[in-house]
Amino acid sequence: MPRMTMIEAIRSAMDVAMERDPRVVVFGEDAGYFGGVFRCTQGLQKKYGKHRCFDAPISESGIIGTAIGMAAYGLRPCVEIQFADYMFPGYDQLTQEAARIRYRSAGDFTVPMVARMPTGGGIFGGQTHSQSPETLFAHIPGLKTVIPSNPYDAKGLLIAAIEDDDPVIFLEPKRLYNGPFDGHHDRPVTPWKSHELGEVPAGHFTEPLGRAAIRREGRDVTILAYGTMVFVALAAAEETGVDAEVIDLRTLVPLDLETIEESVKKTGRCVVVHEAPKTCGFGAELLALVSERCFYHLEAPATRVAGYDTPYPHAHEWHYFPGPKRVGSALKAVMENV
Amino acid sequence: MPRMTMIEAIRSAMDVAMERDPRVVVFGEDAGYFGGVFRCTQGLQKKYGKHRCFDAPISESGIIGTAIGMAAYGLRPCVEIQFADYMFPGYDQLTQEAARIRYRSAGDFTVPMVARMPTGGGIFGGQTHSQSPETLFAHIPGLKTVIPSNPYDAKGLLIAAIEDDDPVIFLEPKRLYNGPFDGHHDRPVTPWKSHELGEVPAGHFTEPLGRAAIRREGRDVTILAYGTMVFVALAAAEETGVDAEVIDLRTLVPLDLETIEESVKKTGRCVVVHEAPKTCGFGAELLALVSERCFYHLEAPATRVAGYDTPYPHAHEWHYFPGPKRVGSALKAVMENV
Amino acid sequence: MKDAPDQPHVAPTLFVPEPQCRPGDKPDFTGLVFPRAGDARRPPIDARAEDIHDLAYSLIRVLDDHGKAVGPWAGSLSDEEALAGLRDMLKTRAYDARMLLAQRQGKTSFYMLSLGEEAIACAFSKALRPGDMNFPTYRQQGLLISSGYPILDMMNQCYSNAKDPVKGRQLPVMYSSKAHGFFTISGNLATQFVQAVGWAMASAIAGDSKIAAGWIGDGSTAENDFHSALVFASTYKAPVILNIVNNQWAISTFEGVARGRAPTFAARGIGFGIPSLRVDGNDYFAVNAAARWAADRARAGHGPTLIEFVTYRGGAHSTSDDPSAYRPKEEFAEWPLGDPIERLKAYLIARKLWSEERHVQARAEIETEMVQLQKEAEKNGTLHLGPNPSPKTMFEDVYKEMPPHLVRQRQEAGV
Amino acid sequence: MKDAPDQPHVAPTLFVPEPQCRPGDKPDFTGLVFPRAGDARRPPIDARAEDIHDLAYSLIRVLDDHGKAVGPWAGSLSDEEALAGLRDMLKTRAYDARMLLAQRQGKTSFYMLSLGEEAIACAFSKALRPGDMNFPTYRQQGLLISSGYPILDMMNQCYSNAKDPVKGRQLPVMYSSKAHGFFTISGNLATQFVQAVGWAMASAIAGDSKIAAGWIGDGSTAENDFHSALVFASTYKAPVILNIVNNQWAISTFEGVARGRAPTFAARGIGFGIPSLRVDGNDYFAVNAAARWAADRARAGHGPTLIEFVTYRGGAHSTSDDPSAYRPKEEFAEWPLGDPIERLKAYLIARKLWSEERHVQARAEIETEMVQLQKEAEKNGTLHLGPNPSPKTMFEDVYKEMPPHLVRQRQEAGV
Ligand SMILES: Cc1ncc(C[n+]2csc(CCOP(=O)(O)OP(=O)(O)O)c2C)c(N)n1
Ligand SMILES: Cc1ncc(C[n+]2csc(CCOP(=O)(O)OP(=O)(O)O)c2C)c(N)n1
Ligand SMILES: [Mg+2]
Ligand SMILES: [Mg+2]
Repeated sequence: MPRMTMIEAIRSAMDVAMERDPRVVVFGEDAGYFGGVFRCTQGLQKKYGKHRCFDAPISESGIIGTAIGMAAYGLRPCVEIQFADYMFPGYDQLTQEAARIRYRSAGDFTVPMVARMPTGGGIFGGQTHSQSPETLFAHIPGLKTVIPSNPYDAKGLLIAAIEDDDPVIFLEPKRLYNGPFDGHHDRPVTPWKSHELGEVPAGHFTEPLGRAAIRREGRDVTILAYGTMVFVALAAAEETGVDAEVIDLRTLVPLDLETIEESVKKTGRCVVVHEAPKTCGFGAELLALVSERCFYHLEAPATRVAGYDTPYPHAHEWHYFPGPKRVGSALKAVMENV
Repeated sequence: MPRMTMIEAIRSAMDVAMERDPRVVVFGEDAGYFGGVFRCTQGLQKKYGKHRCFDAPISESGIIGTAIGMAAYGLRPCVEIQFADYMFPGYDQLTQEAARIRYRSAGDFTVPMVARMPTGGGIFGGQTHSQSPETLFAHIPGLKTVIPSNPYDAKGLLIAAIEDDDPVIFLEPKRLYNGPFDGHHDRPVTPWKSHELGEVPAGHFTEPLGRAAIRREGRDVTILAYGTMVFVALAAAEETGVDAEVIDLRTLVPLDLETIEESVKKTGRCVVVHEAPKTCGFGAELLALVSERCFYHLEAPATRVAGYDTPYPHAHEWHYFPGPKRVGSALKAVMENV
Repeated sequence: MKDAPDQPHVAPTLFVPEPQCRPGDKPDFTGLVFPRAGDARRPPIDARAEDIHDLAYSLIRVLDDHGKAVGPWAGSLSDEEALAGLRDMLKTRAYDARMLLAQRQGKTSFYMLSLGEEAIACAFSKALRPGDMNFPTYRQQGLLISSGYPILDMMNQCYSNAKDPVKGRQLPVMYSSKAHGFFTISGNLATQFVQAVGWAMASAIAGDSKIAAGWIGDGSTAENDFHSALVFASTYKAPVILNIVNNQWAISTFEGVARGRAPTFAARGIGFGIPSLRVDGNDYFAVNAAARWAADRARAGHGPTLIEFVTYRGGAHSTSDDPSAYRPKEEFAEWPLGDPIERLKAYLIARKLWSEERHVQARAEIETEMVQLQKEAEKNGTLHLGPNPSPKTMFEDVYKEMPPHLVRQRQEAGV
Repeated sequence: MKDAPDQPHVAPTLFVPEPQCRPGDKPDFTGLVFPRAGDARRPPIDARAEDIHDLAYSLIRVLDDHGKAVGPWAGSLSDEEALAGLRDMLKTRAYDARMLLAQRQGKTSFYMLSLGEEAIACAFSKALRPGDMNFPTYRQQGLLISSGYPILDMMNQCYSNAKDPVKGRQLPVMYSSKAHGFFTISGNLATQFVQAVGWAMASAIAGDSKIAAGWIGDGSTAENDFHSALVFASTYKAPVILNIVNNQWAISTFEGVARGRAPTFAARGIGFGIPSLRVDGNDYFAVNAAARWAADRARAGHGPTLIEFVTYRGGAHSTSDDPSAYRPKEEFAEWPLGDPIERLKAYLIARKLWSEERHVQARAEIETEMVQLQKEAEKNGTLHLGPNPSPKTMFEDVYKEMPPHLVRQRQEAGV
């Protein structure tokens, strides 16, 4: 099987989808001729023509708004928002329009579209190239929210998202584009080429939305993570020697609650890790669910390791980032609580 | 002391603030000559002149964006967004700009402004006049989020918000404008005139941001609520006979965690009620905090009664609304769990 | 509505525009100078935007004060079409009146009239073909009525009853009909304008000859998505008609607050290189002729057209509004562009195709039809008394397949 | 950059604009026809917008090919001012070069040049007075340098070091200085444009004579907040200058994608009744004269002015970008409006105020000064080696007072 970086896998997903279905169109800022600032759409314009892959004006509301119109017409737009931080001008169109058109028209109109956007920190991007806004999507009925952590999933989930009949937010953890970053910013990153999840089928395949993956089986504590934090969680488990079960959620809405519940009931402990600010982050929902559904199995309070409730700072990136040390402390703390 | 409806109290707050401080300006869609679709700004243009209270073009981004500029200049804009559902076009300016200007400039520039907006359902407003987006603000570092439940608080908190040096989101539960609605939509509503919280000082006073109020003391279970749900919670407590302590949060950020913790540790049980969709609603944060901090005191899982994860429907308003019956069932359930 | 004469700007004051008249004032439209019917030129459909800037400041009018259709924009309609147009407008007005009454009687929560603006939607729809798509606001019910959408279904929607096509989920008047080229209405202003452009781009991408029409009110042009619509339409030459309905008011706010210092809304298109027309919106002929011109342009691959239709909002903004608080009651009656129904009627009478008697008769027939339909609709239910769609439908259509968390919530709700 | 000749629009295709040249092509600016220096007329500052539409399609130029300042817009600068302008531009360019190098050496994360665009910010700032406020983008470092902001502080900011005025919180180049009339830069494009209008409205409300200047790039005019800025500026006659820097590129996207079918960006102002100028951005004199005209207008209560400055982005978009992937390398050298430094230099030499020798010497002096400052800045720290501001500052300034949850989080962080 070919080895791909996450960028290549994402590109391959769009390529496969465009090849199979003429209704699939791709556009975004710098996404046409140049192929996107992260090069995810490179080569697609050349292969499929300017009318199926093109540069958009710098207008996120226009990108989402026209994509909605295209989807209502019958196309399947897969648009790129240059950074998740820049989806905010299009947030009205995403949450008040795309999310509700099937509902408000009782299925008369539908919006099969994907909005891809790089998310998360770790590249010294400062407060406007580092945010993790997943909770702002997960709260909105009608949207699905997907966040892969590796090339294999990225391709399989993106094809599934494009083929899905509902609007899907596809968050790409930019710190994982080139390798499974575990939070040790002072060490070289393994490239995807030497990681088994870098093995990606060349052709069509899908990973279903709504299913988590267990990245590491363990008996002592369940770590719920997604995106970049999956590898941070794995590193923390190795480094602390805590026998943690690491669950990669992959899709936040719909959520694979079954897998979560089963694991937490087994381990009796739970740590949630995310990069977004703590207050009202997706971890709040996970803790609420765990406390509602696994209360009688819990041996210690479930806890969160998250970004602080401050903007994402530039110089203090590694203080802000919930790295393996912070996750490790949480693991140890949750094991001490009896 | 004069008796006021919530609308009168809000109007009086702006009046007092404008009278005392020439830097306070008020504008919004229909907020000038006409005085706002809910009449909250009625009379202010006449009293303070067109340059201090005026109609804005229908552009929420423009309203928030210009308010930011005004605040940076040194004024204290208090703007009206006609419905919270319509703040979304201004969400970028609120969350990416207003919220972060003090931080990103290290205090060189600040944004003392208030964005008032009617929130919540109960008036057959359908999906675009009923939403409760508080979690979308509470998640954003740099914003304060306030939601009063009665005329007295509305006035005291609004003056405090206008005098605050940071941007404040001021959510007005529109179903409470005229009286303490308890969710029994088939019964007449008590007007504020006959409710003690309708007694509001005519002049200047403030209620501090960040402090909850205990609306009913109780021993069995803590109900955390805010806005419209405060009266629903009180009704549910009365009707079920469960001796619930009802806490009116009043400010979501900063949150009065102390009062919450103390109460939950005392009662050992907790039910959170809100109207916003459940997933990633503010209730998730409250449950997470309760489970993190009161775990060893909990005798039953803390639970949520919330809006469903669907758009707010028109005809099924009273099925969607978390009324006293649903809250009552949750109270009974949490009391049964031992 | 014209601005009051420029306030001399003396510091310290912010300039705040004000309408000419407020309650208590005598309506005064002397500031509004409208060209005569027939005066505006009619360029070829492949005219370059830069060669027709004048049309953004002029006013395309066909029906003159004597019931004649005059000038280069006349002639787009046969006698049968004109007669059908009158009937469409009468129906729209009668429908509105019935539903307003129904709301007043507590049979539903809300209603919005298109009183005085009927010509715009009714005449525009005749320039479209099956498969074309409107992205309307809440004031284009005339599009549905004039294109034969069942009024019974409209009533069912307004009542949120058991047969409501959108299952009680939307406020009254928020119709949706793909089959009738009517995109599901949103409560969020202006969002549909750029969606229309996207739909038109899709048609071009697909190699289709279908076109889209976006609709927006004067006040809503201030919204940001007005801009994104013009940007994308201009850049990609989308086959779309971008309609601004300038009915002088946005709830209590006069049109000058959105328009600012530009003399017209049509002028907004100039800076985008989009051909822009300003049209008498109370003139069924002018509306239809401009719409056809723009539709032909779009279909021939010449790209978008922006049209400002000038009219007057005859009624309250909605049933939640009372305009007597902010504008003189008599303005509507004195509106210089008249009543669209009266003007088309005068034309038909002048051509001996119609008479006062037939008019009275037609109105009575339509009224009877409406009452009949209303009875039928009320058999299907009304908002508060029901029957309404089953509450379990509340959980449907959020997604194509109901995800587990919604299944759970539906079960908890016991429906 | 001009559009390639209109593609005949044959269904089925979407029209997608393309630049004239791509890598491998010979640069070709034949499509760009610029008026000669001195040709554009200079209306009085109280000119009505509708009487000067032509200036939105023209190009105000003062410095001609022979180093002469000609025409009605000449004469706004004394010899001393022109000499100071040259120095400001040289400093800006030298500063940029040093910081680019510093980034390449890994001393910071990121940098953005203003190469080729120096005249715009440097000459504009001279039309402002203390207390006026710019709302800049990341490419107006010239505003700070030309108004005497300490370059050392700029370097400290770029290094996120212990003396960074914004405490390491922002990307390099995201300066803030209220004292120097420079609003804190945002990473989110276009948001500042409407904030500038709000600031100007506040000045008018307060009865103040201060004015604001908003800045935006060609590509960013497509953002929705460009619209809200124009709407509010027009409606309230805000004392603001709205500057569009058209440097032909928005990262890899040529300006035609934002501009669409309009011939210029300045034309966008016409539909709002805002006087709009198009100005040679590489002409220090023209920039200054246009800025003064607009500033005088604003101060006299005549309201906003929109200005498009035409220039060319000489460098990469940022240090994260490699333009050789999307445009011919030689374009900058062949840009028909030349290099702003060379043009002002030629003027000064023609007037015998300057010479090649003094130019070489000035550059050397400035270079030495920059190296000196850089050494000093590096003593305060660099991004990765530190020292940086204490991590505890991360929790400060989120709010005026640190709320309890942040106090807790800071304690947990152990800082
Ligand atoms: C984003 C948004 N902001 C505000 C509103 C509230 N609102 C509903 S209709 C309206 C006035 C619209 O006026 P106009 O565009 O002129 O249309 P008209 O009602 O005159 O047809 C306003 C402010 C809304 N629905 N959506
Ligand atoms: C809202 C938003 N969308 C996208 C971006 C990413 N971005 C940063 S700069 C840029 C190009 C801007 O081009 P232009 O406005 O022409 O300014 P220039 O860089 O040429 O000075 C883009 C797309 C952003 N910063 N903010
Ligand atoms: Mg209107
Ligand atoms: Mg540019």
